[in-house]
Amino acid sequence: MSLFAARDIAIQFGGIKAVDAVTFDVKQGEVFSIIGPNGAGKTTIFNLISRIYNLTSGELIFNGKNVTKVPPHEIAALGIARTFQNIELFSQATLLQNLLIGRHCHVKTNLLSQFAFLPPARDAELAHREKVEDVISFLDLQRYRNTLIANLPYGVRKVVELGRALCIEPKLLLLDEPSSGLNVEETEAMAFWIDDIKKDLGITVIMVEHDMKLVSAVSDRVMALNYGRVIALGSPGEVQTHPEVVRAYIGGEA
Amino acid sequence: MSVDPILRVSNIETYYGQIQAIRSVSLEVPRGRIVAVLGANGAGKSTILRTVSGLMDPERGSVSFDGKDIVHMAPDLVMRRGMCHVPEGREIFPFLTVSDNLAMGAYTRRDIDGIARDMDVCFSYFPVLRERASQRAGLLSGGEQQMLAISRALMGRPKLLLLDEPSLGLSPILVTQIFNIIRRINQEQGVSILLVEQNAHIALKTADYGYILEVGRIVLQDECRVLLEREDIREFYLGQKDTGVRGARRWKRKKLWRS
Amino acid sequence: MLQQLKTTYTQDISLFANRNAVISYAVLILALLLVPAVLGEFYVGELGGVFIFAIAGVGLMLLTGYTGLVNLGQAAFLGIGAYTNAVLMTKGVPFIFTLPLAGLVSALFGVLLAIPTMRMTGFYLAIATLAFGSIIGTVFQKWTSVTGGFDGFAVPTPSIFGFPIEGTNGVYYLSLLVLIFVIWLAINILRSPVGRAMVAIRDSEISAQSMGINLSLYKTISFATSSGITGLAGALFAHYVRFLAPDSFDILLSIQFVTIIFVGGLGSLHGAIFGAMFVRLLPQFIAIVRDDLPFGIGRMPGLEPSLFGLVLVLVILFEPLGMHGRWLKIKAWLKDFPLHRRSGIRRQKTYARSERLR
Amino acid sequence: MEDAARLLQLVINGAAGGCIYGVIALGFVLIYKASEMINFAQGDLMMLGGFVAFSLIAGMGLNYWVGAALAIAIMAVFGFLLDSVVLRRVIGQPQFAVIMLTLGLGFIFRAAAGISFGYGSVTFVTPFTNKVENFGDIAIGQDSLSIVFGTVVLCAVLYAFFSKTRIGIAMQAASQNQLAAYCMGIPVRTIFSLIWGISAAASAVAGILLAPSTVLDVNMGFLGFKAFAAAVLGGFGSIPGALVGGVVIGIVEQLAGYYLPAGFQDVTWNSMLLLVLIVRPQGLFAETQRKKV
Repeated sequence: MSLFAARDIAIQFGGIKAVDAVTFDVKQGEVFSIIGPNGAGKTTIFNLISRIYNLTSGELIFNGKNVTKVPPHEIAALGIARTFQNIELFSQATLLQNLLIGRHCHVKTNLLSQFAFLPPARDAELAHREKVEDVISFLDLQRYRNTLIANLPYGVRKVVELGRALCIEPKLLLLDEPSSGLNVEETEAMAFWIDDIKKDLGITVIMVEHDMKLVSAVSDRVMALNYGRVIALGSPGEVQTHPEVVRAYIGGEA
Repeated sequence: MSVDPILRVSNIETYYGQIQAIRSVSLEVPRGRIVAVLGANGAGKSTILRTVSGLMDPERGSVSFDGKDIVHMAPDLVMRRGMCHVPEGREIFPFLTVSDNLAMGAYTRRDIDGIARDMDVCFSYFPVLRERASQRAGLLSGGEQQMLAISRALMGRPKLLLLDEPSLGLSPILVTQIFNIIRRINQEQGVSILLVEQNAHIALKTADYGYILEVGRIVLQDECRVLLEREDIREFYLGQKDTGVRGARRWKRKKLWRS
Repeated sequence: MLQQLKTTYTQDISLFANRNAVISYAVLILALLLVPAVLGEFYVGELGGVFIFAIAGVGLMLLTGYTGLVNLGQAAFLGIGAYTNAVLMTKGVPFIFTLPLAGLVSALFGVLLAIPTMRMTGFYLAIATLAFGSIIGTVFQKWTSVTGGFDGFAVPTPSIFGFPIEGTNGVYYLSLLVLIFVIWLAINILRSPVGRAMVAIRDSEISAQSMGINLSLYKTISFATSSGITGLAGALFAHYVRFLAPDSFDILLSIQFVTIIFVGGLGSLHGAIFGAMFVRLLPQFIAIVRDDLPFGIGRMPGLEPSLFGLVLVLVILFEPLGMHGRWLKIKAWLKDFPLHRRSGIRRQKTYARSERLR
Repeated sequence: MEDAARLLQLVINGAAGGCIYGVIALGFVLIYKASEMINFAQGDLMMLGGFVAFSLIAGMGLNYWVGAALAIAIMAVFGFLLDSVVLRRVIGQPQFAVIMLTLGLGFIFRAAAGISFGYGSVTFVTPFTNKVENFGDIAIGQDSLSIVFGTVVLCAVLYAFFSKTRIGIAMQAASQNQLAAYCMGIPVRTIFSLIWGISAAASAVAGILLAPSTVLDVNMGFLGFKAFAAAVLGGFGSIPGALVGGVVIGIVEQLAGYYLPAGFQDVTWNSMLLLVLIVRPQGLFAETQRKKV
């Protein structure tokens, strides 16, 4: 059964069709990768799913529900989390606070109880903290717990952003270029984590990525885009050898 | 050690606040060659370039460019001496048109004919920029912005080009294209290049000489073809382990005590 | 000083960092309670003024320091609180009701300001709030049937359950009480999800939204809390000055409030207190030393505002983290003494980029 | 007929007053365009310019034109130094720090002017004072005419400078990305000082033009806040926009003063400012673009 589906989604920016009639399904529990040249509309699809942009036409179905018109701040509560290409963390807060903000969509206590920090608020805080500690151990982030994000190296921030998304306890995780700026070793670690996220946590992943090695290592299916349109969709092997993908994206040499 | 390198960096140490980013780094760029600095994230690669071009001040050490000491010189003056830095992350002027961006690259020049000729050369390297010449640079895609940043640097007719992660976030085909052009710039215009890269594979293939940086220190340096043959480089920087990514299950540290 | 080892999660969210902090704050409060018994009325009055400005400072700190929303019209809320309190009291409403009502009415106006300014950022917000403040200021002047216009009116003496709160000491204790309450409230906010949401909005709106934070809701909450707290300060201010005139609540006062949080140090509650001390006590300090200054400098007109401006400029130039930041550095220096390395705090060059790309 | 003539008279007076707002706004816009800083002391620079011109002409007995030119030059140098000594240190810090810094500078300027020129109001007699040109039913003071003429010329010159010259474009480049500007060899620091010099000179022009139609006093800098409204209305960042915005504010203010009950004139600029920002939170015609994520 498909967890997420995009039906004929399209968006225009000043007459340019950034995404043009794209349709795809993502099955429960798979890692679905989107590849394509720069400017092909990959990140735009993420921005459509997380409702930062409004669709020009088409619809988005998540968990059997039409989410085309859901306001952007309600997407997380539905169970869709994302990371950003250039890292959008809360840089003047500690790692712990960043992850706790990831728990925001699970906050149930009312304002009054928070303002007075009544026992329900205190208990809820401790419960959130437990969840966050799970993520911290999962990603081996213990030693940075109380460090300001601004003082963390790039590679660690990338992992923190992944962790913040996991704190949402999502059903669907959108990863925007998880390996960009990471070296071989860090990319390998990222591959393991994506694999763990899929197998141990049972989270479905949609990933935009350029590193074909990472793509073929973790993906179940790959979709290739060019000029906002789908040019190939299938197993990593099939897509990588698809003539149009080779011509527009991978190039002759690789 | 070459006789008259265009750039000689000796024992520089640079701090970000209280954190020491690079520790006593020395390197050289021989005239007309491409030199690559490879290393992990946070190893201080960008800091080296920023220190060399004057964007950051080193705590100690010296940088000599074309025979002159340039340490503590303001970055715009360094550029006027013929060194151009293409910073990481496509630092373009988003609200200027592509051609105005290129014109700003030639800010220090007065020869109008030469500028026009060089603009044509840039367009011949990256034809897509010609199509977009009158568009605002902020509207370009990531790859196009990278092309613009490199072209804009060339407009200043540098003797030495500093390139910071030119492949970051680019599709494989664009990476190949950009590195082909880096080679061409080096061969056709004789520009010396100091390159900092994450993508060790393509950097070692493009460059003549390579330095390996780990936690702010240079640990290895050699001709690139030698580096490419080394077992440890193949394993840690090119990811060519026989086991493959999924081969062996990684040993994962699990913390056992937690309150 | 050793790094403290934490053994439970509760420690991270408790009101005080450790037992030492509990003791030192208790001593501080005790000392403040004894002040009127020791010092003269003048000093008690000045300290009371510091408390009132500190309350307003905490309010503005939540908005600007933690949510990242600039407000150059904060004086309007002080005025709304002051007039609400004083006008209701002249109508015979008891003080225990007018005080919270002053906060509530101010908070409502905060919401009123939040709604239209929701989508503004950066200096547009600064200018819009400035305009709002000056409109409210004009209303105070022209709405003579309520505010008495430029003639102003005397504020009745408050009483709680029949006990009149009289004189400088009364206002002093009342302000101290409200200040403690407001700090407690602010700490609660900051250790709760709502406070984290504020910080998230400050650091990255786009990613706050994708974490499920409703930007409009939390910006409104932040505005309402900030203006509500400032309204409380306004109610106390009315009793502090005893006579309300509309020109007290002008742009200059708003600038003073922003100075409080800026000089004190953005993003710290301590900063709001330090800043309030600075803003209130600097003029007094000048007044005390002015006669002793050489060459008649002390008798020059305009000495006070120029020194005020000068100190503000110097703080921004040399201590962008404010007095709180300087305090942390001094603590670090004491901790490392005598091994402190000066070079460690060298400031690297920074480069600004267009803030229009948002 | 009389109503129409009165209306026209109000519009003309408003436009002349609005031109002053426009010129001060021009100062904001120039600095904003080149460095994305907001100078809250712009109105105080105007006040200083007016006083410097006054003391040169009335105090030292210089010829009006010589004195005015000298005052403009002095203010240009002052602006240049202000940047190179003080403001340069906050380059790269958040916009808010700059706002606070310039607010602080405003205090110092006002106090400095008060100490050197006194806190009373002075009347500055110029060749345009109390001379009236009659066009049919309409009487226009030469002071108003000089304001309109001076403003339009200044605006045209600065517009051409900014959009056509190499250094003008370099100023825009420096505001958009300082790091890249440095890497291109653009002397960012000098350029910023230059723009502060130009901006202070423009404020001096405003002060000198305004002088004949009002009195000079230390607190006239608060006119700067009205100029904010002009700049916002014209879309912060557009030179002709600032002028248009100023004129619109000036005219509406005059009309509100005449046709609406007392008190409304005082809230014209701020109400218009709020209204514009509510409709267009990023300002009218502003060049903005969403950040890519």
